[in-house]
Amino acid sequence: MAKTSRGLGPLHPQVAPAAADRLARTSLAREQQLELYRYLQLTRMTEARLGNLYRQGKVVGGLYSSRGQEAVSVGSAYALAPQDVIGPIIRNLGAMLVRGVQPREVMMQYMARADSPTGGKDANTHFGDLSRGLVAPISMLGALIPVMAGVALAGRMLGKDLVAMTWIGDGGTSTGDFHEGLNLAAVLNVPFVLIAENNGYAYSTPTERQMRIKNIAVRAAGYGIPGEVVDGNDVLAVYEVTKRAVDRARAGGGPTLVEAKTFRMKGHAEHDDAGYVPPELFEQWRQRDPIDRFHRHLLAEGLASEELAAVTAEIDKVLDAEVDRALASPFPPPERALEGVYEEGPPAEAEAGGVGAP
Amino acid sequence: MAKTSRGLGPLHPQVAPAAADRLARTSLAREQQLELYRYLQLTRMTEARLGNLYRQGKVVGGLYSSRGQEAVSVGSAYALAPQDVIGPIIRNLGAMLVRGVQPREVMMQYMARADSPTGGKDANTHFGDLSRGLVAPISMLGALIPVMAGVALAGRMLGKDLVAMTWIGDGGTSTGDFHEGLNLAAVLNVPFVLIAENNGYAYSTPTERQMRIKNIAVRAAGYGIPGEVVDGNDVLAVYEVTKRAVDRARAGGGPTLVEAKTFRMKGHAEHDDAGYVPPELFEQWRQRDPIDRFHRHLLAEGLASEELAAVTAEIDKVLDAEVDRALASPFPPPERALEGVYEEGPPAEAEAGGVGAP
Amino acid sequence: MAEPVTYLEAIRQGLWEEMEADPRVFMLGQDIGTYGGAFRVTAGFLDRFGPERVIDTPISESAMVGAAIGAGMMGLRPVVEMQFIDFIACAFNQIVNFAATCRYRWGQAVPIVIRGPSGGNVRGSAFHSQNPEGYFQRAPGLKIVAPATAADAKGLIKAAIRDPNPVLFFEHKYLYRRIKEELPAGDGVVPIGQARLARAGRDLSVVTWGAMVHVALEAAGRLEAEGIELEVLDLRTLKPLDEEAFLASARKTNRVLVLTEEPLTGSVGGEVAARIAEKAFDWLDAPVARLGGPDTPVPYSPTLEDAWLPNVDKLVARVRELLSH
Amino acid sequence: MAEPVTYLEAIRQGLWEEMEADPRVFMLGQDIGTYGGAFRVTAGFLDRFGPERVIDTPISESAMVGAAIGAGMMGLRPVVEMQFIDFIACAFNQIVNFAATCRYRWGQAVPIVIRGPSGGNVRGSAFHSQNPEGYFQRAPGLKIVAPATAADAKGLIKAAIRDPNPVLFFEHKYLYRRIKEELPAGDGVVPIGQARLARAGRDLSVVTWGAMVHVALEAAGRLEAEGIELEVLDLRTLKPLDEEAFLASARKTNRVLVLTEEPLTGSVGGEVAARIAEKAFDWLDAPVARLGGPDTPVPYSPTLEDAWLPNVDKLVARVRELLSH
Ligand SMILES: Cc1ncc(C[n+]2csc(CCOP(=O)(O)OP(=O)(O)O)c2C)c(N)n1
Ligand SMILES: Cc1ncc(C[n+]2csc(CCOP(=O)(O)OP(=O)(O)O)c2C)c(N)n1
Ligand SMILES: [Mg+2]
Ligand SMILES: [Mg+2]
Repeated sequence: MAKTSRGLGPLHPQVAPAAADRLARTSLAREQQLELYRYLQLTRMTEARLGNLYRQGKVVGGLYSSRGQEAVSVGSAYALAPQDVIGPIIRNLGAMLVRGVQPREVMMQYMARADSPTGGKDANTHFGDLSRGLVAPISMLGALIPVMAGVALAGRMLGKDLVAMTWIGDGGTSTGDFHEGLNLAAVLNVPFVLIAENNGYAYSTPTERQMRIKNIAVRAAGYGIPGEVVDGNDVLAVYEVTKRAVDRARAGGGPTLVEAKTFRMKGHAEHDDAGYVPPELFEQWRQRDPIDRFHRHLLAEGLASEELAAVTAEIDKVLDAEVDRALASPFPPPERALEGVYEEGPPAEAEAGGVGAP
Repeated sequence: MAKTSRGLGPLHPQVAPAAADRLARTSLAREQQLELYRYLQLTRMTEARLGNLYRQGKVVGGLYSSRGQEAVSVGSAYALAPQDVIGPIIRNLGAMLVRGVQPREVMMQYMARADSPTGGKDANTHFGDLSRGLVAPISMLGALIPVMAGVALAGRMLGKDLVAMTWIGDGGTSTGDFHEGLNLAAVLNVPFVLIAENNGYAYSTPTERQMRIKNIAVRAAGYGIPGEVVDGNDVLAVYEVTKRAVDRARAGGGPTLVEAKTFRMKGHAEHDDAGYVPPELFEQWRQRDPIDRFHRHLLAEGLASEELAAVTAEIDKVLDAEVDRALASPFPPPERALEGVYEEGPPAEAEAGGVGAP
Repeated sequence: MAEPVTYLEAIRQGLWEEMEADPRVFMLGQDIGTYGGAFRVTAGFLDRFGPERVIDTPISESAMVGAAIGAGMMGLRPVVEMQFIDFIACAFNQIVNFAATCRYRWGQAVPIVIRGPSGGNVRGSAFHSQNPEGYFQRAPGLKIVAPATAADAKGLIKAAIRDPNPVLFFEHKYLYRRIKEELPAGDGVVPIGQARLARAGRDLSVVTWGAMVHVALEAAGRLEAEGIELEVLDLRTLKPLDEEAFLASARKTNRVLVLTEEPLTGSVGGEVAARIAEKAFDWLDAPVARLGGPDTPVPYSPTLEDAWLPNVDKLVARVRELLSH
Repeated sequence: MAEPVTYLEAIRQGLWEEMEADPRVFMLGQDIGTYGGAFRVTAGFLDRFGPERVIDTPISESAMVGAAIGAGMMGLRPVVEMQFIDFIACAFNQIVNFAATCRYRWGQAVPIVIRGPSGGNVRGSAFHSQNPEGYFQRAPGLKIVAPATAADAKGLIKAAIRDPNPVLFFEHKYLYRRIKEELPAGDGVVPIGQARLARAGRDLSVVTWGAMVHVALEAAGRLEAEGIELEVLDLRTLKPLDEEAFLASARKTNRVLVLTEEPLTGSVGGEVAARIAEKAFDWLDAPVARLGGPDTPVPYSPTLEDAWLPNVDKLVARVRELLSH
C-alpha cells in the first residue's frame, strides 16, 4: 500500500512514466488488445464528434470530456463479465461504450433529442438501463457509491454472481457518501469495485487542496479492503489491476478501491479553458497519452500500422452514421414533460425470484 | 500506526491490559494527578446521582452513562488550555466537568428544569456556552466534527491560539460527516483533535459490524494526519497522547485522530440492559476499570488511601448540594416554548476584532 | 377477529407478513437485528429471516438509503429503518434527488420503503420528536404515508412495500403502544392515496393525520355534547394527497380546519389548506384555518412541549372561532 | 447613479463591500478562489482578500456548512457558496438541524449565509435547475431570501451577511446576466423580511419572487393593453414571510394568484396561499390561485423545459380565469 504524506507539498502526479514506455504485462490475447484499442479510439473519436456538435450549437447543455483518461474507463470496464453492473459518471463514456452503449445514444442525450435513452428528460451520460447492466448517476458526486454497493448486495442476495462497479473523481472522494458507501460495502463484504480516477483536478481545484494525501488508495486501509494504485494511462495496467479486483469480488473477497492516476487533458467542461492548469502539466501528460502509448505498444507487439488505421477508419464510418441518426431525432413532444414521475405497475420482478435463489 | 485487518473476525478489544496494570508514564505532578482523580470520581458519582434521579422518575427523557469510559473524557479534556473549545457528545460528561460545568447544570438538563443551561428547551449534555468554550452537539452523530473544525478554523483566523476538540463513538465514525469534517480539517490544517471513543458497541451493534478494521486510528492515514491508539482506561495514557496531539495542533501541525479503546459498561441508555453484550466482556473490562486502576496507581505512587477517600467524601457533599439545587428549580414557564428562535440583535462580536488580528 | 393489537404490533405484523410472502423483501437498519430495533418493531425478525434479510448496518443513513435504492433497482424490496425518523435528514440527498427522480429521468422504478418513528409528545426534544413530512412534500416522485390507526399502520406498510415507488412511512411513536385495535382478518392492505373518513359530521371538517387524528376525535367527542358535529378526515397518505376526499368534505361541511403536528410554516398543512382554498372556494363559509405547532424546534421540558403541541383545548377553541365566522 | 450592472455583478459588489467593511466576513466554497466560482461571482476575491478569507474547499457540502456554523459561532461571518444550489441537499442535516436550531436550543446565534445559483430555464436538467425553497420553508430558525432585481440582490446579500441568523440566499441563475439596473448610491442594504411592490394594480395581485417576478411583470404589461391592472408583489424574503404585505395586497385587489417556479406541491406557494386564504378570506372575490411547475423533476430538453416552466402565457390564462370568477 502506498505511503502517506503528512506534508502539504505538490502531490500530483505520483506515477512516474514507466521506463521506456513499457506497458503492463497482460494475459490478454491479440484480439482482445485490438478490441481495447478500438474502444479507446471509439471513446476519443465519439467525444471529438460531440465537440463538433457542441461547436455547431447542437449540444443543449454543457459538454464533458474524458480526453486523456480513456484508458481508465475502457480498461476497467473491460475487466467485467456480462452479468456485471456499472454505474458510470460523467467522464466514463469509455466504460459505457465497452458495455455496449451506442455513440448515438450519448449524442442524442447531449442534444436532448426525443429518441435519446431518457427521451430528452436528462442529459449527457446520465442514463441507465438495468437490462444492460447500467445504472444512471445523479449529479451529486459520491451518491452513486452506496447505490452501487446496494446493487452488489442485491446481486449476491439474488445469487446472480455479479460484480458492481463505479467510478469517482479525486474531488468526489471528499463526499460523505464516498465514506459511508465504501464502509458499508466493506462491512457487508459485497462484490463491489470502486475506481478512483485521480486526474489531478476537481474543476479548478488541484488534488492537493482536496486531500492531504498523495494516494487515494491509502484510504482502502481505513475500510479494511485492498487498495491499489495503477497508472491510469496504461490501459493494460488498468485492466489487469481491475481484473484482479473483480475476480476477488466475485470470489467473495469483498470490495477493492483502485486508484488510477491520470490527467484531465481539457477543462472541466467544454466552456472551461483550464487556464488554472500549468501548461507544462499538459505537456508532460500529453507525452503519456494513453492511446498513443497503447498504439506504440501494439506496434511493438507486431501489429501492423495499417491494421490499426483500419480500426479508426471503421470507427469514423460508424460515427458518421451515428451522428446522422442522432441528428435525425426530433426534440421530444412537450407533453412528455409531465409523464413518468411514478411507476404505475409493479416494477420488473427480480429475475431469480428472490433472495437466496441460486 | 496500527495495522489493518482484512478479515472479519472479532475485532474488539485490541488493547491488551498493560503488564502488571502499570499506567502510562506521565509528566503530571501529584496535584494534577489528584485533580484527575477528582474529575474521574466526580464524573462517576454525578452519573450515579443521575441514576438515582432517573429511578425516582425525575429524569424526563433517556439517561446516558459514561461508566467505564470516564478516563477518556477526563484525560483528554485535561490536556486542554483555557482558551480551547470543546464539543462534547452524550458520553463526555467528564470532559464537561473538567472544563468547569457544574453537576447541577447537567442534572437540571436531564430533569428539564427552568434553570438548566437551556432553560428546559434541550436535554442531557446538549448545551453549550461559547463564553466557557463549550459547543452543544445535535443528536445526529458526526455533525459536530465539521462544526468543531470550523471552530478551529475561526480560532486560527482570529489569532486565538486555540485548539478545538470533539469526540465520536465507534458508531459515529461511519457517518459522512466524520469523513468530510476530518478531511476538511486536514486539508485546512486547522488545530483540531478528534477523539474516537471505541467502546465496543454502538447501541447493540458491535464494532466489527460497524467497520472492517480493528483500529479506527488507521483512518488517520487516509487524511494525511497522525493517528494514535491509546488505552482509554488509562487516564494518564489518554492525557499524554492527547496532550501531544493538542500541542501539535497548537503549534500549527494540524489535526490528530486519537482512538481510545474502552468499553461501555452499561446499556446504550438506562432503559437498555445490554443483554446482547456477552457477560464475560463486562467481566474482563470491569477488571480494567479506569478509576480502580488509577486508584491503585495513586496508592502505588505513595498517596494515602485516606487522601483519596477524602476526595470522594468531598464530592459526595458537593453532590448533595447540587442535587438539592437542581431539584429546587421549577419547570420552565410554558410561554418559553415560543421564545428565542431567531437572534434579534447582532451576535456577539468576535473578540479579537476580525480575521488576521493577532 | 383476533385480539386487539397495538399500532406497533400492527406494523410488526405487516412487515412480517410481507417478509413471509415475498422473498424480495428485506430490511436494513441500525440495531434491527439482534436488538430487534430501538422500539422492537423488528423483534424476532433476525431469527426468522436470517442476517441476509435483516441487516444491521453501520450508522450511515445516506448509505443505507443509497444501498436500498441500488437493491430496489435490482428487483428487491428493501425496507430501511431510521432509528428515529429525525435522522432521515442525513439521507436527504439520496431520497429527494436519487430515489425520487430515477423513474422520471430514466424510467427506473425504485421500490423502497423508508420507515421509522416520528412525532412528539414523548419528551424526545428537538431531534427525537420531528414530523418531517413538510421537508419531503416538495419532492416529486416520493410517496408519503402517515397512519393513525393500527389497521391502517398494518395495511399501509404492506401497501408501501408492494408499491413500486419510494415510500416514506412515518410511524407515530406516541401511538406505538397507546392505541390498540382488532385488525381486520385477511391481508388487510390499505391502498396508498386514499383518505379515511374517521368521523362523519356536518358542521366543520378537521383534516389531519397521524397522532392528531386522535386529538381531533377527542375534540369531536367533546363538541358533540354541545350539538356540534365535527367531521374528521384522516389523510393517511400525504403524497400524493387524496384531494377528492378533502374537497368533498369541504363541500359538505363548508368549514375546514387543517390540523398538523408540524411547526405550522412550511407544513403539509399549508399544501392541503391551499388546495381547499383554491378548489372549494365557492363552498366555503369560513376561511380554511390551520392549527399546528409554533415555528420552533420541539422543546424538551414537559411544560414547554405541552404548550408547544396542538391539543384538544386549542382545537376546540379554533373550531368555535370558525363556527362563529 | 452609476452604470447599470447585472444581477450577478450586484451580488459580487455586495459580497465585496461586506468583505471590505467587515474583517469577520469570509468565504468557503468549491472553486471560488483561483477560479472565481463556477459563475465568477467571486472573481478577484482571492487576490484582494487572500486565501484565509477566500477558501477553496473539498467537495464536501456538509462539512462546508458545518465549518461555517462553527466559525459563525466563534463570531465570524462565513458565507458558503454552493456551486449549484441543488447540492445544498447534501448539507440538509447541517442546515435544518444544526444551524437552524442552536439559537432556540441553547441561545447560540449562527450568523452564516449559504448562497448559490438556483432556478431553471438554462437547460440545466434535474440537478442544476432546482428552486429548493420548499425544502427549507419548514425549518424553524432559518431565513430564506430570493431576490429578483439587481438592487435587491446587492441589498439583500448585505443584509444576509449582517443578519445574526442562518440565511439561505437563493440567486436565480437565469437572471445572472439577463437583467441590468443602475444601483442606488450608498450602502443600499435591503432589510430581510420585507416584500416589495413591483407594480401597483387594482384588479389582481400576483404574489411571487425570483425570476417569476419578471414573468409577472411581463404578463402585467400584456394585460395592461386590455385594461387589466395586475399588482405584482415581489416577496424577496421567503422566511420569515412578509405576511402584512401580501395580506394588504389581497385586501386591496381581492384576487390573488401565487406564482412559483417550484414544482407546485409542497412549494412555498402553498404556505403563502394558505395564509392569504385564511387571513384575508373576507376580502376575496375569487379563490387564491397557484401557478407553479408540474410535480416532476426539471427536464432537460428545451421543448420539455419550456412546457414545464410557468410562463407569461400560462399566467395570463390563469389571470383571465380568475377575473371571470
Ligand atoms: C456533491 C456535489 N458537489 C458539487 C458538485 C459540482 N461539481 C461537478 S463536477 C465537480 C468537480 C469534480 O471533480 P472530480 O470528482 O475530481 O471529477 P473530475 O471532474 O475531475 O472527473 C464539481 C465540484 C457536484 N456535482 N456534486
Ligand atoms: C446520524 C445518527 N443516526 C442514528 C443515531 C441514533 N443513535 C444514537 S446513539 C447511537 C449509537 C452510537 O454509537 P457510538 O457512536 O459507538 O457511541 P456510543 O453510544 O457507543 O458512545 C445511535 C445509532 C444518531 N444519533 N445519529
Ligand atoms: Mg478530478
Ligand atoms: Mg460505541
